Amino acid sequence: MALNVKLDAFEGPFDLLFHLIEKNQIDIYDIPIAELTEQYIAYLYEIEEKQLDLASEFLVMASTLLCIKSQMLLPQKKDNSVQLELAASEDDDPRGELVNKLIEYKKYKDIAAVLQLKEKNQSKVFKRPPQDLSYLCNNEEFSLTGVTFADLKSCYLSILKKKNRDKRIHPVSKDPFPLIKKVREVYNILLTYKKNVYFSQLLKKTRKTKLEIIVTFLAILELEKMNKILASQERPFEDIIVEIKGGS
Amino acid sequence: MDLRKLMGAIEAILFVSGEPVGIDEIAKTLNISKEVVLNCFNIMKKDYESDSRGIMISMVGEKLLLKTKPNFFSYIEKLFKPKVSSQLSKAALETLAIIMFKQPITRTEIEDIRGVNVEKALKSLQEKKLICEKGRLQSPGRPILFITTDECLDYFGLESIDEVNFYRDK
Amino acid sequence: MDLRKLMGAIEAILFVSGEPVGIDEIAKTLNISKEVVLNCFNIMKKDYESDSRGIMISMVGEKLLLKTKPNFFSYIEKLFKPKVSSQLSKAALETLAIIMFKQPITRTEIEDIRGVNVEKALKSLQEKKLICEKGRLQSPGRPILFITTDECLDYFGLESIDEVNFYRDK
Repeated sequence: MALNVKLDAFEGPFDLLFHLIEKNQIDIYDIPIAELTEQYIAYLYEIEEKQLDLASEFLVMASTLLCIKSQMLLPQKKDNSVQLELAASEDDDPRGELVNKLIEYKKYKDIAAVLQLKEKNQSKVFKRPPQDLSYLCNNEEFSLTGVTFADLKSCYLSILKKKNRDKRIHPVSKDPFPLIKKVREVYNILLTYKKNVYFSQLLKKTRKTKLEIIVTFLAILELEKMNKILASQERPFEDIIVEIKGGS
Repeated sequence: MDLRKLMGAIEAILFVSGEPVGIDEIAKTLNISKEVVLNCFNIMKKDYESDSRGIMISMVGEKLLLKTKPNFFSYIEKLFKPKVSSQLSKAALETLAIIMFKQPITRTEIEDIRGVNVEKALKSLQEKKLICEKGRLQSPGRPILFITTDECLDYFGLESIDEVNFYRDK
Repeated sequence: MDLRKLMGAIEAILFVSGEPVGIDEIAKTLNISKEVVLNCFNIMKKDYESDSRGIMISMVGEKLLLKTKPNFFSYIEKLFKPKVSSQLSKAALETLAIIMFKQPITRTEIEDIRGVNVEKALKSLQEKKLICEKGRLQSPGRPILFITTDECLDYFGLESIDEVNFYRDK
């Protein structure tokens, strides 16, 4: 038995079985299971000796073959009626399931061969690059009629989503409110007011996000630490009064 | 408009597009029925057979497109040195064959037929846009269902999936 | 190779190339003289005159190219204009969305997010005064930074850019 074919050449246990079946010119509907099993396992041994990674699927098939082989060696359950026995022996052939699977697999193996041929033919034909048709429309000819801010936002989110899916990485969004920027901003506000300012006033300009509120608070702590302002509170949970140092 | 002019219009449209154009779109544009488009297609197909033509018309799915004839491949290769896309692996081809005829199908069902893990093959087919996900099976685990794309027919130059059966039975 | 086959080869070559192809290049590829190429060209020109042909061959300088016949322009416009226009609108909308939420932003950054060239989209958005240039990034090449205009904010009913940030984080 010449077994000098590499396992890589086979697409799986079914493929290997087919190779053996074809090589030995076996009738697929009457597989000599003992012989086939022996050859199959001998094949796996050889592969193992070459220390190739043996895919578990090949081992599963080996055990299936052994199982069928042992089932065939066992005496069949005898029925009273001879007719029944005959009918049953057809249906209960332990090889039945394997044969069906092999035939099913063979069907797609053949289709794959047709596809491969078609693919090869197609590699020799060429399409034409689509013509640039942008001249059909003027550049300004796009319409935002009916587009709302919500549409714009969902458009943005879907682009981000698509990008993440394509690249499978998460974008690291830059900090929208860098503390140092906020510190300057708060200090400038205090400079312009030149008097006591409530913390809530610092937030009043527009609706703020939670993050911005926190950053504004951190800016106050930072300015306090820098000895630029004085912050006080009459009672816990009262609004914080911020006063610029050296101001009037 | 007579048939000959319609054929001219179809050729012009397909030439501009490069990509396959739906028969329904052509019919609508030319204000004719899909049957008339098909009629033109059949005559054009014959006309293009002439040796003096370097291109041919073909149908993929419900779309038409123009392509070069394969026998001029060597000249095109010589002049343009086109990047020939890598061929699909045997594993990918077998997996695709199963999806073509059993779609929509889950990964487990494919693995059951092929007897091996098909994760890699599925991934490469998806990357090449030959298959796509199409919902989930309403069963435990709700596994993803796979189908072939329109591009798949185009990739193999098939009019329809049935065409493969035709060749297989030969 | 007889003249008819040479004509087929020339058609195939010109079809694949989107651009005009030099007569000398064709001659070299087909292993024939420039005179024979010109001979083919003259016969082809006649052949293409048939009503059933939608394309024609023409010579520009020392080059040949295929193009659609002008009398089919109306169909091409009818079929492709809506597509081009919707592509354009989509590109403009996506580009504007990115600028809105990521401003100030450079063209390269936008292209990185959208994955395609945005030059045209930026131009048309600028023409519509929805975006404008706002300084340059202090990095190699000093790329231009784009922001949305007040008119743009106004169009979407926004009072200030802070409002955009407010919605973005929600």
